Amino acid sequence: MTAASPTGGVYQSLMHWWQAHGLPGWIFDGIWMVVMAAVVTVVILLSVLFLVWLERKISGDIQSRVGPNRVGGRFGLLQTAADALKLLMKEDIIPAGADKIVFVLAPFLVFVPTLMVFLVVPFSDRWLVADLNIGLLFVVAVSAFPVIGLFMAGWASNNKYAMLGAMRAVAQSMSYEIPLILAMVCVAVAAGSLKIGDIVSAQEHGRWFILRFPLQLAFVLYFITSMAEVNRVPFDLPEAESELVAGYHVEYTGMRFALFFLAEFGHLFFVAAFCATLFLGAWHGPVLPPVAWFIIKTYAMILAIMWIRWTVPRLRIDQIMGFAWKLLIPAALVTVLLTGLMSVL
Amino acid sequence: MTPEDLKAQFGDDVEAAEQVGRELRLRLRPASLVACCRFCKERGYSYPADITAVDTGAEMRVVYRLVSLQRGEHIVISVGVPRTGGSLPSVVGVLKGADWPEREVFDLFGVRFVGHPDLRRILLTDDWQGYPLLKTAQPAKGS
Amino acid sequence: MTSQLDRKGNHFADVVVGAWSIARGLAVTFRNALRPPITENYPARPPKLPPAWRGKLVHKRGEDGRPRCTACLACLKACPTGAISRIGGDEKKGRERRATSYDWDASRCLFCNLCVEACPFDAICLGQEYSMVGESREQSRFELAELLEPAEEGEP
Amino acid sequence: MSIGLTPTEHVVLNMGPQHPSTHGVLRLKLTLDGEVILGCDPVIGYLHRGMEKIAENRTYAQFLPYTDRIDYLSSASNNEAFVLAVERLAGIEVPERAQYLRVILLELNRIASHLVFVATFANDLAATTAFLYAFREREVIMDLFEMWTGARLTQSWIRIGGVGSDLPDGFERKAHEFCRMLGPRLDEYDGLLTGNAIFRLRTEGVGVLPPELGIDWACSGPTLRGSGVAFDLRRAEPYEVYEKLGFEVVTDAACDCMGRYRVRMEEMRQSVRIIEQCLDHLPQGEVQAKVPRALRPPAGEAYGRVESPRGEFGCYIVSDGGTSPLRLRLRTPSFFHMAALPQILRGWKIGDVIAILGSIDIVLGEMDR
Repeated sequence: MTAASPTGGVYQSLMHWWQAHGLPGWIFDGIWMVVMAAVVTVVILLSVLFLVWLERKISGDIQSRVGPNRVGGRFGLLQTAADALKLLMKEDIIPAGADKIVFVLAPFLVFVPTLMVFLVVPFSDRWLVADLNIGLLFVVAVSAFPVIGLFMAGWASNNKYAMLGAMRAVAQSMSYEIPLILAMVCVAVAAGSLKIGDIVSAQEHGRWFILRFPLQLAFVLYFITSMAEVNRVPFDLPEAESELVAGYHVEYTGMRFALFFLAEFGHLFFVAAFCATLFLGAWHGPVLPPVAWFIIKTYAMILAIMWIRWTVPRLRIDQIMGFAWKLLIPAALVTVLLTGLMSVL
Repeated sequence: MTPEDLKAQFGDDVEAAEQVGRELRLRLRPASLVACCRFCKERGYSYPADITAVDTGAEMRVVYRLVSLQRGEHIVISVGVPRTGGSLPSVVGVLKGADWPEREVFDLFGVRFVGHPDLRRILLTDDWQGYPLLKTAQPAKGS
Repeated sequence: MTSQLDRKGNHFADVVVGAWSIARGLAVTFRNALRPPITENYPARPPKLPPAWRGKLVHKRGEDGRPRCTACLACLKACPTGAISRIGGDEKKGRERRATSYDWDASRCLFCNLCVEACPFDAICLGQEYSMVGESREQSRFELAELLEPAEEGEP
Repeated sequence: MSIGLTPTEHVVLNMGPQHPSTHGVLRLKLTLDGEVILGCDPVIGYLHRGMEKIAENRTYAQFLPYTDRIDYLSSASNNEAFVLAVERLAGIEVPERAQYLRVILLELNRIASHLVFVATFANDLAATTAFLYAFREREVIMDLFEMWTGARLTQSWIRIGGVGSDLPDGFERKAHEFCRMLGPRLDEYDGLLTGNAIFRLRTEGVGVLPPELGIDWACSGPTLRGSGVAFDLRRAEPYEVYEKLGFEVVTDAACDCMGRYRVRMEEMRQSVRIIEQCLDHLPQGEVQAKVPRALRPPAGEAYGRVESPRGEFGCYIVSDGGTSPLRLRLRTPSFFHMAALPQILRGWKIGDVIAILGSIDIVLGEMDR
């Protein structure tokens, strides 16, 4: 916990009270961490449920439908909660031919890193759980992790569709990580630091990175690759409902499936939030409180991603790889070069 | 093409030939079937619109309908075949589109097409007994 | 066949044209998002059916309140699927006869209207009732009493 | 050991009978090398209902409602093929007004069917939104059918000797409204799909069906016209009043999925033209010829050929003079298109299977009968 944490004060006083009773501080630290982790998880899960609802409503609007409108009032606000509950109560099926341990482990390996990256998201001037001095590196490392889970899921399911989905997931996520990281490098170069706090403060007083040449290019690259990272149309090949039925999670049911689903939306929330952090000045903005600015920017990004998702068709696997290797990576390298030049000049 | 052309070409193998509207109806002996299909195809009747069979209860005939897309004319070749255990030469070698229709005739009428590359049942399951479109076929027993 | 990867061409022009085409698509979806939804709120608001709607079979009543059907079997003969069965009438003859039993199986019916057109006495029609859901095949069979149109006010 | 010599096995993937993109119960046994298709063996017949056998045990009038269920996306063209054959056999003259009404019904069915094609094709390529737009427009047609015939899909309204009923009041106004509405909506689809870079990448040059191959395999309809062959039965062997109507036979020389898609899009516009002409020139008169209740066509045979939205829909009837056909054969376009599919698929990728299968627009009920 850093001092910037909004819970810092509470932590201090509770710690005093704890030690006044002569109890060792490290036990309190342990309890505190578990409680905070639980709080963060719950908050993120709730916002993910909200995102799922939002996606349904938006797709409904775009498609001349109404979307959920029964559970939880006229706007169906509790629809996703009801769906989550339904999934929880469903029969948990593990296919007979599956590799059981790997099959069971996979959803967690996808879900946990998705939560972990929120550690470095600066929701406001006072809420940045851990301002690591290698913040960007942490994000890159942790967000690369879920693909292992995806591959495990596809492999363990012992299903050809799942296997094809897993192969696609690995190929796609490896290819798209390169331009993604290069886009982040541009930001690091411009800010002169890998620390999230520094990146945010470099964008003070309206000096958002998206306004600085050539970071617009980096922004576009980040936007496209992040859509690929969260497996959304036009990059949803690992799941490709009309081709691979459901891809890597075809054999998953109930809560295990829900974990994949939540992880996907959690990741969506993260890439949007991180996009706001890197390019849109994080929580900086006039009049409104910082946290409001951050949420507005994040949701603007999310809406844009959803809007695209409900407009375009899906690419084919070779086209998707060609797009990454023949266009995005060269473009990203040029952008890094330009950013370096600009920061030297 | 006129009935006379075909009679001249295939002689005694033509049992009957008449022009009805845009259709040239031809009754042919099996021996000339493949040759006749090739003959018609070379003269523009290259579109194998349909192949089917008709079982009247007394006799069975396999009916080939070749169409010329340029002239909009049909040649309907019908060939007699025994009602049980009958076989005909396959025309797949000449008309590729005959592949599935011949399988279907085999499936539903039991006519074997000699020289067909892949003569399996197509609409019914592989273990089906009998040929349902024969007049003698008994209704399948429902469960 | 040529894979897209082997395609030669101007990459930059492709990118610009592609981005523009996607922007056009986004404009279409945006315009449609502003249109009101066309969804009908089904169970809450019953659908508006046209008068021609072909739904559940209805036996019309004559002026005396009894079914107009004379059990002449014309509909039964016209029916392609055998959805109509067990037609019985009273002991009178000809036009004076009235049906006493008439079974109609909704699960067999094609709603093709052939029975209605075959009827010489205009005694049956396919009505407006569309919901004939049951939990068993038995429940999709309707007897004469269930098919008869409701009696008009003031009549027995 | 060199890696290049390591033997790799081909994977056999069963696509279907339950799969989101097989449009029903079709099973494709695909042999794969990675994502690449090496071979395809379609397994059909899951929806075989024995229509041809049923026909032998029904009177001519009774079989008519069954024909609706063959190709359930355009039931009118099935009715039409059957009715044409019967009328030719029995020598029945259809009143002119009924002929115009039939054309209206047929073309509305064609638009409805092509809209479903656009919808499912887009959906197969993950453009879900276009799916719902096309169904939204189709719903207007369904309402028109409902208003006129009382049924949405299986209208059975083209009858032997005429049509089931005359147009109800207000139908013509609503039909005109629909015709005016459809054009701009199709332009919207062009913005959403036809011009879209990703859609073009997925369809252009994919699934090439050369015209000679198409004719060899007896492909017809938009599948063949998408390969540049101007074969349209409405022009080649006109039935009803098509001779008097102005419309173009749409062809596209691209021979690929895009070509087939563009043909169908343009055909919808042509169908609108046809419907408007029919509505404007609708003659007065009867809509049903006198047909004996127990129809006994003389012994003989007749073949009714109709340009259904999918291609040549033929109905071959052999009569022995009885009340039911001696033999009734249904020549359905999807059956022939499916036979040609393995030739087109080889060498493409799994994602393309969906695009190519979608682009030939199969209906399983029609394929299996």
